[in-house]
Amino acid sequence: MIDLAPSSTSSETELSHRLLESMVRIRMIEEAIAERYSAQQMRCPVHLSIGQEAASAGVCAALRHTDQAMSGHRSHAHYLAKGGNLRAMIAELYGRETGCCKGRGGSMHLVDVDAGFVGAVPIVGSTIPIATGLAFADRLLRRDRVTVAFLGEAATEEGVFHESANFASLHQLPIVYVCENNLYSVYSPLEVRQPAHREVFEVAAGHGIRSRQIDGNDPLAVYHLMKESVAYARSGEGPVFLELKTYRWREHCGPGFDNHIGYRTEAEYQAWRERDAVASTERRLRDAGAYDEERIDRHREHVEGEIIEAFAAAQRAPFPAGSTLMNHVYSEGSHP
Amino acid sequence: MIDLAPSSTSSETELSHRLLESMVRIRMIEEAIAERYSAQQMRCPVHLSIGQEAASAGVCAALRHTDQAMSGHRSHAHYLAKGGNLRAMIAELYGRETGCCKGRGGSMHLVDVDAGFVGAVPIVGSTIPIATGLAFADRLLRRDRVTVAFLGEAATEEGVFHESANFASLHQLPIVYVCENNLYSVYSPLEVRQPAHREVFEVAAGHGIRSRQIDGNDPLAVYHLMKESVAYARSGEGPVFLELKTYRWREHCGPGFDNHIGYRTEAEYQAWRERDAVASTERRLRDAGAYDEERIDRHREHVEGEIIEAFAAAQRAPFPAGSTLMNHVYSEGSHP
Amino acid sequence: MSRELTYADAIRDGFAVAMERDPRVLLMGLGVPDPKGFFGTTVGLQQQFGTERVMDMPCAENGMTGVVLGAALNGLRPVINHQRLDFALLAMDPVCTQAAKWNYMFGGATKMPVVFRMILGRGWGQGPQHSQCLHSWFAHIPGLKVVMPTTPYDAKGLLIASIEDDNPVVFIEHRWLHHIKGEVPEGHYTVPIGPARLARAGTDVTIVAFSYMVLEALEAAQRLDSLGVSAEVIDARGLRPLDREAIAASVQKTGRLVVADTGWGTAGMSAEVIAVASETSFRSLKSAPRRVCFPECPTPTGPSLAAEFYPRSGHIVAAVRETLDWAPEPSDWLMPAGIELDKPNPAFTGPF
Amino acid sequence: MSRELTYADAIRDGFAVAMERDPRVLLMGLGVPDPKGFFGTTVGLQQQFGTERVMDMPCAENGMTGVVLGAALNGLRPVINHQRLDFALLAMDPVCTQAAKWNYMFGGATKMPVVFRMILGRGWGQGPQHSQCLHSWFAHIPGLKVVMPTTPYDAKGLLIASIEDDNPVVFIEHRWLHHIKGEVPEGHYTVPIGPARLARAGTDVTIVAFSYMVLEALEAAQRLDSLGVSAEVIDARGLRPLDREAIAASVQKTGRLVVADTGWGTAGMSAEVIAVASETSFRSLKSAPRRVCFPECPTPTGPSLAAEFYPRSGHIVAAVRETLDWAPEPSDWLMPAGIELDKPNPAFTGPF
Ligand SMILES: Cc1ncc(C[n+]2csc(CCOP(=O)(O)OP(=O)(O)O)c2C)c(N)n1
Ligand SMILES: Cc1ncc(C[n+]2csc(CCOP(=O)(O)OP(=O)(O)O)c2C)c(N)n1
Ligand SMILES: [Mg+2]
Ligand SMILES: [Mg+2]
Repeated sequence: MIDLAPSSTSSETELSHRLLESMVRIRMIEEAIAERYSAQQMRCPVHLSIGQEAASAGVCAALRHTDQAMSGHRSHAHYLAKGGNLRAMIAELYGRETGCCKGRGGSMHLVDVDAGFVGAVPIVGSTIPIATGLAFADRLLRRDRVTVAFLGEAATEEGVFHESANFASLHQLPIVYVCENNLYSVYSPLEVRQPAHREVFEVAAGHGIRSRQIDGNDPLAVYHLMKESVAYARSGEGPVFLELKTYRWREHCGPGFDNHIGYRTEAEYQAWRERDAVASTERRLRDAGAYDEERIDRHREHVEGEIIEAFAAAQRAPFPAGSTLMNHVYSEGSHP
Repeated sequence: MIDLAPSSTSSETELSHRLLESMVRIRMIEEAIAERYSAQQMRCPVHLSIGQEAASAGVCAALRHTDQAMSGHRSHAHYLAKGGNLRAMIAELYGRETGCCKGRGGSMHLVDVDAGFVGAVPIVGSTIPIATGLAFADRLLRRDRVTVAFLGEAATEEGVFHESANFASLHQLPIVYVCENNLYSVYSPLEVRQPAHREVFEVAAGHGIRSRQIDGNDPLAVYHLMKESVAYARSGEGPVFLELKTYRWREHCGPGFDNHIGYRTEAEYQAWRERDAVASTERRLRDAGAYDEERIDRHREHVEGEIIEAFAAAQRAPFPAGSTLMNHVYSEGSHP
Repeated sequence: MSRELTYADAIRDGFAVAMERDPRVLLMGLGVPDPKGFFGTTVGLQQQFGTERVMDMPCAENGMTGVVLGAALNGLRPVINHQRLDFALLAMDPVCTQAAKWNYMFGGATKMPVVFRMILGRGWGQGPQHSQCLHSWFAHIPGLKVVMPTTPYDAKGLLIASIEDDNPVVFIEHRWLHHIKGEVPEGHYTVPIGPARLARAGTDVTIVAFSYMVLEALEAAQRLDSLGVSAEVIDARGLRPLDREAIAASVQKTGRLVVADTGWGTAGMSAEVIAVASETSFRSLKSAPRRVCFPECPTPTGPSLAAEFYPRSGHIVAAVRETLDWAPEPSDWLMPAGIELDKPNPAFTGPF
Repeated sequence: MSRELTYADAIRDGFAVAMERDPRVLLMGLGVPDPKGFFGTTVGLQQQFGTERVMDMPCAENGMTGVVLGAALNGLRPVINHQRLDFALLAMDPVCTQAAKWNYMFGGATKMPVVFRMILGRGWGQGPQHSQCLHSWFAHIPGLKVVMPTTPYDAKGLLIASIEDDNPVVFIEHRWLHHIKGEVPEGHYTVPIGPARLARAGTDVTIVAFSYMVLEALEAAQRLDSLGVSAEVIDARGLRPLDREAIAASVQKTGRLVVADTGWGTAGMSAEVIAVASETSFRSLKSAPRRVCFPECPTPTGPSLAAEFYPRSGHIVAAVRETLDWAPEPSDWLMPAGIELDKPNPAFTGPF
């Protein structure tokens, strides 16, 4: 895993390269999943983040390793950016015993507690209060830690988002709600779900929470805003809500493209492709004469190796034995 | 029942008298309940609105008879102000067959469909989306009707309030959310439930809803703001949220006073007693030399008669027979 | 006129018929007008009936369920659609504390004609949070009606009956029934809510099955045939009211009972059926009744564990052996060769 | 040392002991620090343990339940308190879809030591929305543990055991038990989650009862004594896991079974107990088992209907008669003279 925490002396150039590396890694892994999905061996729904990598990369680069994060159904990128174990994730998609959930969770239930990725679940909104509870415990136990709750814009429609925001605002909890607004919930556009006359981040602001909206495809901007937000939350000033405007390239669930089925236009898709964060970060660096092509090429090679290795290991790994079906229903032993 | 809809020519003086009559009637009925409660014959929880009458009076005076309203656990005043049948309400408190729910509901479940009071339930927040659905149906069916959802400030903490507000804002529904902020939820003050750095009405504003805060103990001001709000909602411009600041004089549930038990101060209570809407409306009229004392005295007498009659009728009325226990589980007959 | 339709098409047809007959019928739900037509069950309905009657909604199950209750009070007949039953858990208050009780607690003053449609997920990694079969919860609540049709014919007929009922009805489909084909008449007809369906007559043992498990029960009945056992299969398509008479009559005829449910056993419908049989037909029972249910753990996601998790026809056969006091036969539980157990049918490709 | 405490005081004592032993234990809930002490069960705890460990919360059951799950993940041991079970219906997702499944679905990577405390309302017009007894719903869900203590001793012991358990536990109290007195030792002790309690030994019929109905069952057993019938009463204080062995052993001894539940029958715990007895002890059963449950309607509010609604000891006696094939005796159902059926005890005055 690449260490994304920039040293305090790192220049913008160094930072850009690190963010680029993070995004490229996520993209390559997601594309590898997409490619191999049709073999029908990853037998679970997958929700890819291709097109949205700048959010995860920028947000997690501003976190400490000890900080925590939670997510929903579309969590691969969050898990990876937070430092979740790649092999355990791929094995989990293949339903193997070596998966991060021992084959019991699948793509929609990633977890890597050691990396501070405390869990993801596919019920929209359900991890928002749980993440709020992580921050609440940290506050009570006087821990120096910030929690990130990743969510989609549809999750802000669930009442539980508001209940969580109110509680976080009331207790000034060290949490940052990171909302990737990709304009859709499955096939449903924002306009059938939220009023056009107000922005997503304004709803959060109503709770007395510091709220900001930003281009979610600009990793540097995301990073800087997040850095400031984390510092704010960490210092005890209260929670922050960030709306990152972005776009998912592929279908909601599964490996393919689906612009042809009619819920969104090819033109809209193309306009967002133009705003590809990987390409634009490269371009920005190149234009400034600062692009270290060799470094990124080496990185790509490295990730390619990681990917081949992770998929191979997953496919070699055993399935959990049927006899273990009833394991882990309860945590063994009780306290004390 | 007194007709509260002011004729278009009615002066402020006339209006003030009508509002005063409405408040006096509610107060007298609630006090009659409180007085008789200790006889232990109204065998259900009762949540009295004494001290908060200006809200119901002002709000309902701005409605048409055909408009609709819903409420929660503290609904007597709303039911009465909307024109709900007094005898049916008192009989319901006594658990009689002649009650508005045939003895199946009690104080927390008032209903008078003919008066446009479509129901009240004691699960905090639960009627908010239902009222929103009333308005939604009216909109779809092109009916010229406005719905009022009465709620306490604690109900704005429930996620379902936000889900409803978002939907109403999205579809510009003809609904007015009337929130009586009496500073407490049972014994819990606002500061343990909502952040001090934002007001209740601001949360609603976050949904892109027209939101206003006002002195809930000033019936005239409530009436005028409500009049304007109803016109706005009726014209299709969208929902409105009103926060009426007020105070409950007696205990949360039951007939007594409970300032001595320690969750609020006697001083706070006394300060709000000074702001009694009945007394101040009288005073205002008197100061302007416009108070029709005889009219109000006559009104008091009339209401006293109504009350005596309603309680007597309730106590005379039969209890529902045990053999009817299973009636009404399902609505008879299906469509078409 | 009758024709072969899939279950999904039968649902679609049921909606179209109900909506055509009654302009007050309204469909709401996340993705109801989506291009894939909600697993094919709503295809073309928005085009036919307009955006006001076939509508998407915010991702807010609790609030939106309350909204349809209000809409029903004011004269509409809404159907709220959930792609998974799990999502409806956010709406237990409006479904069970509100809708189920309003008619009673207001002494008949209000009416709530509303259908809560929920789909049970299964297979292809649906896992712990997309496959909960909690139909028994709803069956536990007086004031609700609950149905789980198995055949395309019943799907359409019960859907129309549910929409036309003046009470709240929970209408539950199993995802693995959507591709099943069967005879479905055109136009309007209803199947009454309550009565069970005799899916197969028999004399030696009664198998009461719910939803998808009716298919497994029928397969089991065939296997039992070759063992010389005549199994009667009852499709308990109505959970509330439950057809106690049909259960009693069958058990009184066969003397043996196996219940196959697509859900957990503890305090579930399988327990209820055994309780009903014990209460009504104790003297007829020749042996201990048996249940075939989910193991008492959450649904695992991976295919190896999911295959172990879901009960199959073989489990029913094995349970019948027990009711006959026959020795267990390990081959009953053999995984069927060539069938991928996390796919509803061979043509399926993931993801869901 | 042991002394007589009320059930409410036993709960309070259990909290104090658990909180003193473990600084991670935290109480949260609407009104937990209220001046009346949450029906007397939390009196003085905030003074003793501070505002950070005994805290009020916003009126937001769904979100706050999620919050305590997160707090548990990060090392606390929270108890979330609901004055009525009905309010917890807003939190079915975090309780049943999240807490119950996290340990399993993450392969043991996460632990959720949390107690969901819920009180069943009854009497004085609690009515349809403040008296729902939905313990069976929770018992239906693998991954949860569910207890319903009846005695003060068990209330304290099971509360401490629930708090010290590393799994989510649903702890359910009946409002009419709070004033009951019994021996309660001082200091720390636990009652294991699962095993039933033999409330009364007998030989002729087994009465399995839940929560408050144990008291009615004991009264019924006394009345049966005078009829020459020796009733064994089992207090099924553990619903999940359910003590199948205790039920089987008793039924195998007595041969007759009546189940008395404080809730609805259909797909409820009463059905489960009958199913367990039928599965495990079919050959021992001498007659059809019987259930004594709520009638299948919402709880009415008014006293005349509520009196009709709630089953009493007489209903249990009548059910036992049926298991003995005795003729029905109308006097069984007589309303007890001088007792106001909507009050938990004669000293009570309304409102709740
Ligand atoms: C409570 C709930 N309702 C509905 C769903 C179905 N569902 C799965 S993903 C999804 C879309 C959520 O959209 P958003 O939060 O914007 O995230 P995105 O998929 O765009 O990343 C929906 C509605 C669900 N999983 N949970
Ligand atoms: C969902 C739910 N949670 C908790 C309660 C308990 N409860 C009854 S009334 C009440 C207070 C509500 O306060 P507010 O909405 O401000 O209304 P007020 O009583 O002040 O008029 C509470 C918490 C409930 N009835 N429903
Ligand atoms: Mg989205
Ligand atoms: Mg209040």
